[in-house]
Amino acid sequence: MMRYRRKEVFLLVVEPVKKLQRPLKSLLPVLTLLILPNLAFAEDVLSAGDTAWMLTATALVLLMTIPGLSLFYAGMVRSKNVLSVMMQCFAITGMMSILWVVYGYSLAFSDGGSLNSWIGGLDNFMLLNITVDSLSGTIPETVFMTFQMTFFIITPALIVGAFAERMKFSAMLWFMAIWGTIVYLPICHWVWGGGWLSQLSTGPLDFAGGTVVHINAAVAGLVASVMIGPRKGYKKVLMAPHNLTFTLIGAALLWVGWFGFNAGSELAADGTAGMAMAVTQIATAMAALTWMFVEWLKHGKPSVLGIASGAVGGLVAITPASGSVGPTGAIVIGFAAGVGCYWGATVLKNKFNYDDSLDVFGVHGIGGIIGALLTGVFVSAGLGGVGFGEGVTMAAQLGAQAISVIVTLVWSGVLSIIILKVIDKIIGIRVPEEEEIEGLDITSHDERGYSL
Amino acid sequence: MMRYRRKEVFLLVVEPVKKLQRPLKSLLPVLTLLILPNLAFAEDVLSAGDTAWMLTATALVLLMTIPGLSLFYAGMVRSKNVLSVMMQCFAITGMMSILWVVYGYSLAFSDGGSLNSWIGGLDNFMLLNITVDSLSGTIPETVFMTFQMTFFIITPALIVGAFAERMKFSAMLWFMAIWGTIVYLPICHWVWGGGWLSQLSTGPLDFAGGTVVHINAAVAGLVASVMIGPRKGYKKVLMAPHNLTFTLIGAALLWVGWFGFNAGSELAADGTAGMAMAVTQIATAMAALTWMFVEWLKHGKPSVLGIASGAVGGLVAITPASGSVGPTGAIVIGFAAGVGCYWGATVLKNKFNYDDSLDVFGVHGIGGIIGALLTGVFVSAGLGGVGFGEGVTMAAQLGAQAISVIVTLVWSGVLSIIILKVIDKIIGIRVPEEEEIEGLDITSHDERGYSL
Amino acid sequence: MMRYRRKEVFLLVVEPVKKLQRPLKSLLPVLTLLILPNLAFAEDVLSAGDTAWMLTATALVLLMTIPGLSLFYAGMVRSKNVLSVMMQCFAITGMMSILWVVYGYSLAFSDGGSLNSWIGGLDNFMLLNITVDSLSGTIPETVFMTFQMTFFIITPALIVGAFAERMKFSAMLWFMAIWGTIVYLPICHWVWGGGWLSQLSTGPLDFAGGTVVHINAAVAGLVASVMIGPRKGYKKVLMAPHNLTFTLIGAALLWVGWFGFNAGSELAADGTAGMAMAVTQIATAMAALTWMFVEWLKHGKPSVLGIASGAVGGLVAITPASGSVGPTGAIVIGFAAGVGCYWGATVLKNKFNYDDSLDVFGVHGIGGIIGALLTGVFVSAGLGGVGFGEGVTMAAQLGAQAISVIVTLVWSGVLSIIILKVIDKIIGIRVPEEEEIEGLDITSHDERGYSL
Amino acid sequence: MKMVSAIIKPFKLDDAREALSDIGISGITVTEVKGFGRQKGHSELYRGAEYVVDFLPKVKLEIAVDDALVEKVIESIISAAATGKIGDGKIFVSDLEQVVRIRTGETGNDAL
Amino acid sequence: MKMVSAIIKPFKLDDAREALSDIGISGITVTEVKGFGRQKGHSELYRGAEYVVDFLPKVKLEIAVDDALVEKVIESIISAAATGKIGDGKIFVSDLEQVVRIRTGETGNDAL
Amino acid sequence: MKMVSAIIKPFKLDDAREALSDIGISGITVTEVKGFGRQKGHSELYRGAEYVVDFLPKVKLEIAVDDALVEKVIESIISAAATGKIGDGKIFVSDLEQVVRIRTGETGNDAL
Ligand SMILES: Nc1ncnc2c1ncn2[C@@H]1O[C@H](COP(=O)(O)OP(=O)(O)O)[C@@H](O)[C@H]1O
Ligand SMILES: Nc1ncnc2c1ncn2[C@@H]1O[C@H](COP(=O)(O)OP(=O)(O)O)[C@@H](O)[C@H]1O
Ligand SMILES: Nc1ncnc2c1ncn2[C@@H]1O[C@H](COP(=O)(O)OP(=O)(O)O)[C@@H](O)[C@H]1O
Repeated sequence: MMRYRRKEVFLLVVEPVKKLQRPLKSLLPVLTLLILPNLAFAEDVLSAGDTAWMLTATALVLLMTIPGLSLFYAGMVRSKNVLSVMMQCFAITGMMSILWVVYGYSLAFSDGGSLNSWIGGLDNFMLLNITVDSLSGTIPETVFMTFQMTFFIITPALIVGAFAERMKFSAMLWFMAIWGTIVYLPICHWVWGGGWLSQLSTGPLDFAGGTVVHINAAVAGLVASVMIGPRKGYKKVLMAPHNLTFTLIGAALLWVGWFGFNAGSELAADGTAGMAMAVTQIATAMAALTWMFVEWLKHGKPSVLGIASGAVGGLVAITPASGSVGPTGAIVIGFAAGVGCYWGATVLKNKFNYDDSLDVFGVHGIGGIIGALLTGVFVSAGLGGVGFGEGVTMAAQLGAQAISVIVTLVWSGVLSIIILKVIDKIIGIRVPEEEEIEGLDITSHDERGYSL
Repeated sequence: MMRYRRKEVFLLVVEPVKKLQRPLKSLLPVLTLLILPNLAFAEDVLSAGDTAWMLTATALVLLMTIPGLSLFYAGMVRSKNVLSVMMQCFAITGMMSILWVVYGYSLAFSDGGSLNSWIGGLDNFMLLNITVDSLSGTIPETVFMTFQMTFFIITPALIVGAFAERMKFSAMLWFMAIWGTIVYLPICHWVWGGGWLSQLSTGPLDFAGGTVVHINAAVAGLVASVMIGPRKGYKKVLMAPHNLTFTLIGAALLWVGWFGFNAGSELAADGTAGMAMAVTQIATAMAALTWMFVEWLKHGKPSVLGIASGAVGGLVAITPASGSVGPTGAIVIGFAAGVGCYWGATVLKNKFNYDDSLDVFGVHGIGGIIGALLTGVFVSAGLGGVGFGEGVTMAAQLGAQAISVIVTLVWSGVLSIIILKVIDKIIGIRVPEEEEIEGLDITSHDERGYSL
Repeated sequence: MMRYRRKEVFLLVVEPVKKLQRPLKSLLPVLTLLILPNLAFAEDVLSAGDTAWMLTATALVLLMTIPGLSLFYAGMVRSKNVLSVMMQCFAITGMMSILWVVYGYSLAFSDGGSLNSWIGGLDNFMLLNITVDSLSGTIPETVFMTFQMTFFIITPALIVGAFAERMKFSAMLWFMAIWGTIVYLPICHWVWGGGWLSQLSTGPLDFAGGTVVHINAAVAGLVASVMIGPRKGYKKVLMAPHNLTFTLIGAALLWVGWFGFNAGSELAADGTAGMAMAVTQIATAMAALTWMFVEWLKHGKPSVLGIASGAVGGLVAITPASGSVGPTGAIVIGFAAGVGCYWGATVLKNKFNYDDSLDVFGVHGIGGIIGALLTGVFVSAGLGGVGFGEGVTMAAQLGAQAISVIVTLVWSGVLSIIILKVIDKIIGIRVPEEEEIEGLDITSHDERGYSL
Repeated sequence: MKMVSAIIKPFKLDDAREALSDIGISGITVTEVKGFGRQKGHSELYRGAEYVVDFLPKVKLEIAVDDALVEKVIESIISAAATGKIGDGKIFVSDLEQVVRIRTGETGNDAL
Repeated sequence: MKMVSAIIKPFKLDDAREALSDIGISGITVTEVKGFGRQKGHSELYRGAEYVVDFLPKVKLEIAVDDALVEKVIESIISAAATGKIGDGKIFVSDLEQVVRIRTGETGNDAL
Repeated sequence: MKMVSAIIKPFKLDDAREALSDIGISGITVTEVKGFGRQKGHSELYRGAEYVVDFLPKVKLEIAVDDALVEKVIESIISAAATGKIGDGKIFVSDLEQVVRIRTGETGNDAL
């Protein structure tokens, strides 16, 4: 995906021609001569079709966080904490939106001048210079901005699952605000905003955010779950999901909304968007089935939590690949994600004994890494993908993928540790033990989830 | 927004040119001469992109009522009445749809001839004269008609919250049918259908329905809650929301669906729709945070019900403004809505001691008024808006906004009183006390919400 | 709807002209001469607007199954089986997706050569020959493929309701895989893929799947419910829906998603799509109200389960008609569906005493048959429809409709019996009695729905 | 000591609790129960199938009291919970041999 | 009077109630409880973590009866609720000193 | 035989059950109840309306035991459930006249 707003004259010329080709494809030979003189000075032209899709895609990504992710997570905690996780997702939605408007969009996507390899500038501080008529490619810049905002919302919201049932609400807000600013915005700029990762000779492929969103969030979650420590009674008392109907519905809404996430990342309603949607569906289905069958084989029964987790793992894994691979790649990626995320959530976690409450790392971390790496394989035209860039080998591409994974792991991991340490020093990151026992709904929010 | 179906020759000529500009912008200088002779006789031309967005927007607005509003409200009542509010929303959806088809659309949007300042005509009675090929601007008239139908559905559904847990189901249906007919249709015609409000020299700005929908419904709700009287035990027994997870999910679906409501009101997939979506997101986020922080300051804890109510308040307030203001306006409107609706639901109601069960007036009334008035301020180009009309001052615009608010308050208030009085005389508006105690689910519908 | 991918030269020429007409309608007289020579060799041209709508429609149809249908069904079973029905819907979503990719799409929509009257070929086995650039009409073939996939998902998922609370999970998977392959794929090919039904001199009209989807699923469900036998305690113990809030929300999501199902079946964002959405809304509203009032009259109270069932009945009945009838037809069809499905679920079932747990036949079977037949009536231009084909009389059309209904009833009925018999022989189709008593959630999936 | 158990209508719970407070009773244990009795249940209707649900939601109050207080407790419950309509419920009194406060280990009347 | 409490399997509730009706018992109070006993619970599996849930859903019936009826009540509960499988439950009988009908203030056998 | 009923804090249930197992008690019936007592409830806040909710979730354990075991049972519950904070709960002991195992019809101590 080319998210970097095209400003060079070259693109300005090419783009309208490309778009015009659609309705006018067959007119071109005849009209080219007439048109060209004008095109040389033309600006981007709005496509109502692309805009229609991107308005929809933006709504779909918001649907992923609230209600999707909220429900997915809410169902997995104990009933005394159900509101707390939903509240966290909702408050994050509000807060990240405002931060995005104030400086987030600008730092991620505007031109950072001499610092542009590292971070964007402040030209769009408070969305200055964005008007009703501003375009980004063939869609209004407002739409591009809002679409990207939804990514800035869901990424921190994903982290919530790792420290669910024990983190202080105020500390959570501080963490997300700072993490979003110093971890997410730079990485987003590096990958999609024209920063250094996108300028490597062989750039890593991350169509819809495998690294920026999922690995990024997963590492932060892992760090947080370790630093905050396990829930009281972890591995001793029953911490079964209190409402798996919510978890399944949440997974379903994530699935539906993810079409906006992946196919929307094309920023247009075209063949690539279509293929992105198709492979998203295929990989997700495959991963859901795979987890289900693996569990069935190993434990004798297929479970709702399993199939839902598998679906989410598949969605994560296809995310970076969705603009590059074909159906075959999607099936393999889905299969690998099903197996890998199952292993992440059931084996890996138990081996290292951290309490990543809702398996953010097991699903988004492992799924994200699998997807990022396999993108480097299945982009190959021979395997049904769109093909490597000019002169790029599979090894080179795999290397680029690995670099982007490692950079994300390190950057997000190290900074998350520092941020949490500081917040813990100043206000503390964990609720007192009695509050944890009584449940965060009553103690942090003076409310109860259900009085049926 | 220009909802009035363009029929004048002038518009017929201008519109296609405007639309054609998109794909053909740069061709225009060359082609104008060739095209113009044809355009003089041209009809509106369908835009697949605009149609795609409006089909989606229509689905999104339906999503607001069912399931969105149903869940939002259902969660706030006691468990013995959960089905009754959902049933009311659903039945209203059915009934208003049919009334819209029979005469609603016609009275609101067709030409009323000599009475056109007051009410539309009967040209489209039973949707006569609307065919597969009828256009309304660049979209099929069927889509325009269905989109508007969803507004006719959600407005009465909003009122339900004010008299929840005690109104007779049959009386509720009668009230909505009559209120929709003699209150909503005229106001809708005045503002969007070419009636007198839209013909004022300085017309009030109401992009997506701050007056027509929200203030209108809120006043009716206030009147109904006062006339029906408080719930038995009001302020004495615990009337806590029985399922705040539903309320939060409902608010989330309202938020997502509202993109269709606001950005859909542009009736096209263009820059204005994009900005409408962006400011909707911004104001909502801001209002949600504001309510949360105000509550946190005043009561020591942020709550789920608070943040959800704030979000809805923000959505309401940005509604009239969404096509006119920019991001700065959205932030201020969101902030004002957060504070104002908080005050409306927690202070105002207690002061006057009416039992507006789910704070329809506190949220939709106060939010709607704040939004309507601030639209008159932030439309100013200097404040990032699209600018006042030719020769209009801020004072004049504010005056127009105030007029539309007052007209709505009076018209809806007075007529609601009369309608309720009449219905109360004939069939009674409140269920018997024992039924209220036992709960409406069993007594009005022979069903129970949950048997877990 | 024309789902058959156009490959003939004739269509290739006509189609682009039709699409070009939109932006270029008024240019045509002038430009035709210039364009025509090129068009003769032109391929299909992608429309961003149509693609935008179809991406959305695909997401909407997925929304129907998960979460919509899952919730609709989940709410109606007893709480001990809530996960089992949701799990079935979700697992079906995964499995059918993969089967569709492997051979389903190919057998349904690719050219079957000499067997083409009966079944498609294997040209698109594993989606071979479908690339990012493949078009199907004006949309990417990937989008067409995924859209059709969602139909292949929801059809078996509908069947689940008939044998809910007692079927073995493994047997259910086998049944769906085989049924989808030997029942659905041929019928789909016959009606939409160029098979024999579509080649009749008077072809049956089935715009969005009244026969292929609803009658087809309903008969299979009826057969399954009879062969598996009634639930233990049927008609003796209380088998009330355990969570009608879910059922209503599910119905609401079905309603919203169905816009994608019906208006999406046009495969374009145009006037027909607009009318399809409008009539869907109208018929659904009418059917919901009708069921509600009939129940009110007969039993004294309107119910949530009733109005929700009525809505679904209306959605089913308008499905085959949605591209052919006008508002009047929609109202009548909605009314007939309301009465008919009410009768199907409350009278018919009791008369024959089968235990179709969630009334799949009563709602989808009866509704589907009503819709299929009335389509043959209300397509009449005199009744507001798009009119009969050249030289076709109402009697002839009704005959064609009846044929398609009967063919579906017989094909699906007979094969379902055989498939179930075989599966029963090999692995058994019903869970042991103690498992049924304890509930499938614990016994089949080792999970509980709620621990509130 | 005696254990007084009262089955009452749910919406009378608050009144009963207040009435008991007024006579100095501070400890009550409440259970949600379903009652079958003379009072007729409601019917529920699902797609034409009518179920007569003959259990009714009730709450059970359990109050351990000193023998001397039993009569007062019974009276105050009756005064608070009686509506005069069928289904108001019952009060059962049984003997308690021992009461212990878990926190302190106190027993007998001290533990109440 | 005696209070007969029976812990039985939930799906036997209807049978038990009918059996009790048959011998003229019209008042019953039912509570949903969880039982630990010899009967083994099920295991639940969540993302690889297996929990053995050893409480089982049961219902408790409480029936206040005249002394003379105790045996009949016990028999009819046994006949209705026994499946012969482990976990069928228990019946406990204790003495009731007093019964009061809230609606009327009647006491003793009249209150039943 | 005696019926020992203990009202304890919900999160102490597992500890209590284990402690009882340790002294050989295998049968327990557990009910979710709400307790009013000295322990203060929490307040809930909904749109500015503050409700003081003074019932607290508790669980009730009912254990039928042979007379000889009563003291041990009480001690082990106290040791498992006491936190020393207000609201730890109570133990009530009353007499049981009869116990029957439904499955077998056994009575008395054999039925436990
Ligand atoms: N014999 C009994 N044993 C236990 N509980 C009883 C008995 N009789 C009645 N109850 C309880 O008391 C409640 C009210 O009894 P009911 O006969 O309906 O009315 P009333 O209390 O006015 O006589 C019942 O719902 C049931 O819970
Ligand atoms: N000593 C006891 N005290 C209280 N309740 C008991 C006791 N023993 C058993 N129960 C209850 O009886 C139920 C059935 O007991 P269990 O030992 O499983 O089977 P059985 O009744 O066949 O002996 C338990 O689930 C529990 O609720
Ligand atoms: N007199 C009583 N009768 C019945 N239950 C009681 C009585 N007193 C207390 N309880 C129960 O015991 C619980 C704990 O009592 P409380 O007074 O809060 O603290 P403590 O047990 O420390 O004295 C209460 O919530 C209630 O359920």
